[in-house]
Amino acid sequence: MADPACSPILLSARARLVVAFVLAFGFASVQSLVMVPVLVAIGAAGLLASGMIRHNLARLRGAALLAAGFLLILPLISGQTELASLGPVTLYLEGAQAGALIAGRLLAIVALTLALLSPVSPFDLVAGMRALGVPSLMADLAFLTLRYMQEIAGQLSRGQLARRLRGGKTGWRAVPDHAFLVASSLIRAQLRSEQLWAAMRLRGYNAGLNAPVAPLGPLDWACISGASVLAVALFWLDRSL
Amino acid sequence: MHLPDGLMPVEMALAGYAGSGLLATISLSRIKRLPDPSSVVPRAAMLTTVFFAASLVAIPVPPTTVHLMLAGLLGVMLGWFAIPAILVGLFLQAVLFGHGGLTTLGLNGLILGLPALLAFGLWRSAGRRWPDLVALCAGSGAVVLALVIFAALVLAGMPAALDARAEQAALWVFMLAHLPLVLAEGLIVLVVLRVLRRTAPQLLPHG
Amino acid sequence: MTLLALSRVAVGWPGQESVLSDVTFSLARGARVGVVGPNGSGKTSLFHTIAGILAPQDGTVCLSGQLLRKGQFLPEVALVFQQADDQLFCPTLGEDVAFGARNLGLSEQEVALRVANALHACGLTGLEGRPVYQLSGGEKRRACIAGALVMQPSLLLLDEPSAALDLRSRRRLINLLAGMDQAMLIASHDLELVLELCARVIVLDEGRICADGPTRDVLGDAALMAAHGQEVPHSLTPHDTARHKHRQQTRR
Amino acid sequence: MTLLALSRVAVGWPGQESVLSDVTFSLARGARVGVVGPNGSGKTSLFHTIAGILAPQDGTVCLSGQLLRKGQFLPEVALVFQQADDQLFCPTLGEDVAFGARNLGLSEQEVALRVANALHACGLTGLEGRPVYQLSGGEKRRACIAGALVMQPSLLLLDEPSAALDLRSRRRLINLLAGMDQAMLIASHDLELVLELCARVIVLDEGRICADGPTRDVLGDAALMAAHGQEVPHSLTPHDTARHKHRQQTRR
Repeated sequence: MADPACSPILLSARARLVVAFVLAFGFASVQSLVMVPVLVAIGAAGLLASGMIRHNLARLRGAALLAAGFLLILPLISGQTELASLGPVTLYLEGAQAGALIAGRLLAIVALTLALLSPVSPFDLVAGMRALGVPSLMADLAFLTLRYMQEIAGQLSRGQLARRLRGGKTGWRAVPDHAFLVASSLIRAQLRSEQLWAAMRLRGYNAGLNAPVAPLGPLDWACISGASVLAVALFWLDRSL
Repeated sequence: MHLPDGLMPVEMALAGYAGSGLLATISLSRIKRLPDPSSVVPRAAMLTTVFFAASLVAIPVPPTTVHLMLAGLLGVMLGWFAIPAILVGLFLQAVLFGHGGLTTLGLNGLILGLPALLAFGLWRSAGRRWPDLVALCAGSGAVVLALVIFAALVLAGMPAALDARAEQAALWVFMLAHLPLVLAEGLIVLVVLRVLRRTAPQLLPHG
Repeated sequence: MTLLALSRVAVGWPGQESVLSDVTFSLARGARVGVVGPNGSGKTSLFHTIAGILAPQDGTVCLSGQLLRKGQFLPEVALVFQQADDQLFCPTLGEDVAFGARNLGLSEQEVALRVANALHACGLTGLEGRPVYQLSGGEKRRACIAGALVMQPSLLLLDEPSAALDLRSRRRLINLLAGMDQAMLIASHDLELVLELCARVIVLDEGRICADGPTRDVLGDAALMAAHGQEVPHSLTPHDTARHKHRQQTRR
Repeated sequence: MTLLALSRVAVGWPGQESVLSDVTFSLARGARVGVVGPNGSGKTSLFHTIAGILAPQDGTVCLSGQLLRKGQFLPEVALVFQQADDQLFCPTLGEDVAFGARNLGLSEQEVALRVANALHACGLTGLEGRPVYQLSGGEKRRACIAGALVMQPSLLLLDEPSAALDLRSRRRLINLLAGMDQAMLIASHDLELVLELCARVIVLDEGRICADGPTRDVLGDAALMAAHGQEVPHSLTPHDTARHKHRQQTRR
C-alpha cells in the first residue's frame, strides 16, 4: 500500500495536498459500513506514520467529539427497525448504521489530512496551492492573512483587555462594545494596508509573494499515483460489495 | 456552522466545489476589471485578517457564547473580494484548526459566500437610502440565509433511510440554537456600519 | 501612607521559567516611580499583575491595604497601554473617554462633568467629536490618560508613555504628568523622562528587582546600568564632546 | 559626488496646503544626514517623494543625475519604514529578506548569496527560518534593513529607526548603521542618535527646510531648536544638575 506519510520531510507540500484531496474524496465516496474499518485503519496508520501522534491526537479532539455526537444522536432519532429499547429510549438500526458510517468517514478523513498536512507549515501549504494553480490573488490573500493573523488577534485581545480594565459590561450589553472593537480594527487595518502596499511596491511586488517552486520529484509522483490507485480501489471495492 | 468531512455524499461535495469555483471565477473576473487589481490585495488581506481574527473571539451572548460569522459584514466591506476571502479563510480554518473540512470546503464556501453576496447586493442597492435597516438585514439576513442553505444541504445529503420528521426536528433545534447569533450579528453589523459611516465613510465604497 | 505593597511576588506558568520572581516594593500615595529594564525584563507582567490581570503564583499584592484578587475590576488602578490604538476602541474621543465613567454607573451629568474635567486636564477640550484614528500620536496618548483619569484612579501604570512621540508631544506629556497628583509607575526606555519625573527608580532585569533607589544615584551608576543593558542618560554624564566625533563622517 | 539632488520640490494635493514646499538640498554618495522636525513637518512625505511613491507638484528630484518619475521601481533607493511590521510582510525572515532580490530577477544562487550577506551584515544569520512575528523589536528593525540591503541600494531612507527599541537594541542598531557605507537620510526624534551618526542635519518644519548644517551647530542652537519644537540634546547642553530637581517630588 502506498503510505505517503512515511517520508514526512521529503514529500513536497504540493504532493501532500494532492494526496490528501484524492484520498479524502476516495474516503468520502464510501457508502457501505463494511468498508469503515478499512478507512479507520488507513487513517490510524497515517497518523502513526506521521510521527506527531500526540500533537495530532490533540487536534483530532474536535472531530472526535463531532463523530461521537453523530454516533450517539442518530440512533436515537432516526430509523424504523428497533435495535434495542431501554425504558423510554429506543435505539434504531438505520440511525446506528448511518451514525457509524458518518463518524468513521469523518475520523478517517481528518486523521489522514492531519497526518499529511500538519508536518508542513501553513505557508508552505499556501505556496503549494499556488503551484497547483490557485489564482495568485487568492494565494497572496492567504499569505498575508497568515502573516498578520497572530498580530491582529493579539490586537483584538488587547482591546478586549482594555475594555475589561475599564469596567466593560458583560452579556448582551457587551455586543455593541464588541462592534466598536471590530470597527476600530477595520479602520486600523485599512490605514495599515496603505503602508503595506507602499512597502510591497517599493520592493518590486509584481505577481506573487513566494519563491519559485521546484518541479515535483519522483517520490511526489509515486505518492500521488499510489494515492490515486488506493482511492479508485476503495471506490471500486465499496461499489462491488 | 461548517459542514464537517464525512457527512455529505461525495457527489454533493464535488458539486459544492463546482459551485464555489464558479462563484470564485465570477468574482475574480469582476476584480480584474478594477483599474489596478493588485493594489487592492493588501487592503482585502488586512480586512480579511480582521474578520478571521474577530470570528475567533468568543463573545458572550446569554445563555451561551457565540463565534461571529461576519459573512454579511464581509460582503458589505469587501464586495466581490468577499468570495476569495471566504474561500481562503475556510481553507486556513480547515488546515489550522480542523474546522470544516477539505472535502466540504466547496459547500462551506457556498454557505458563507452566497449570504455575503446577498449582503453586498442589499447594501449596494439600498444602503444609501436606509442604512440602518439595510445593515440590520444584511447582518441578520446573512446568518439566516447561511442557516437555510446549511439545513437544505444537510436534508439533501442525509441517507434516505433516515426518518425525515426526526431529522427536521433536529434541524429546527439547530436553527433555534442559532437565534442569538442571528440577533447578535444584526446588531454588530448595524453598529459597525454606523461607526464607519460616521467616522470613516471612505471605507464604504458603495452605499 | 502606603498605597501599593508587593511582597515576594512571583509570576509565571507551571513548568516554565517565571517572568517575575521575588518582587517586593511599596509605593506611597502620590509617589512617582520609574521602572526601567530591557524588553522582556518583566515590566509588562508587573503592570498586569498590579492591574489584576495576572495572578501571582506566590506572594501578595495589596492595594490600600486590601489584598488583590485576579479578575477583579479595579477602578482605583488605571493601566495606560504602550499601544494607544489598542486602548482607544470607541469611535470618537469623547465616547472613549466617557466609556470608563459610564461603566461606574454614574449619572449622565456626573459622567459629562468628569469627561470635561479629564479632557481639560489633558488639553483635549474641543476634540470630543474627533474620530480616534484622526488624532495625532501625542493626542492619542493623552486621550488614553484622559480615559484613565475619568475613573479617578489613585494609581496610574504607564507603559512607555513617550514611545513614538515627537519632542513637542513628549514635552507636553511630561508637563501633564508632572502636574498630576496620582501615584504613578512609569515603565520607559526614555531615561531622561524618568529622570525628569521620578524621584525614585526601580531597575528590573530577568524578572527581578536589581536596584531600587533615588533616580539620580541609580541611573548615574554606570556599572549597574551597563550590567542591565542600560546607558547612563546623557544629562548625568560628564561632558565629553569628543564622544560623537569618531562616528561622524567628514563627507557631507 | 552627488547622489541625490532635490531642487525646489513642492508636494501637495490641489486645493490643499502643500506638505512640502521649496525643498532644495543635495546629498553626496555615502553621506549620512539627519532629518529632524516635529510630527507632521513633512519628513515622511519627503521620504516618499525621494522613493518615488509621491510625485512632486513642482521641482525636480535627481538620483545619480537621472530625473525621477513617479511609480518607478527604484532598487537604488530603499525606504525603511517606521513600523517594521508593515514592511515585513513575508512569513519568515529569510523569505522576507529574499523578496526584494527575487523581484530584481536574479538567479536563485545570486539571491541566496545576497540574502546570506545581508543577514550577516545585520547580525541575523541563523534566524532565516524564524516566523517574522516571533522576532523581537530590534530584530525586526534589523530585518527591515537587511531586506533593504539585499537590493544593494546606494541610498537608505530610515524613518525613526530607533522608535520602540530598548537601549540594548538601539545601541546595536547605531553600531550597525555606523559601519555601513551607503548614503543615508535618517529621520528621527532621537537627537542623540542623529548626533552620533550624522555629521550634517536638516531641520524640517511645516514642509520647509529651516536649517541645514553641521549637526553639532544646528542641534546646539537653542533658539532654533525651540522655534521648531525641538530640544537641544542633553549631551550638548552645559550641565545643570538643578534642572531635574524642580520636577521630582520628595515623596517616595
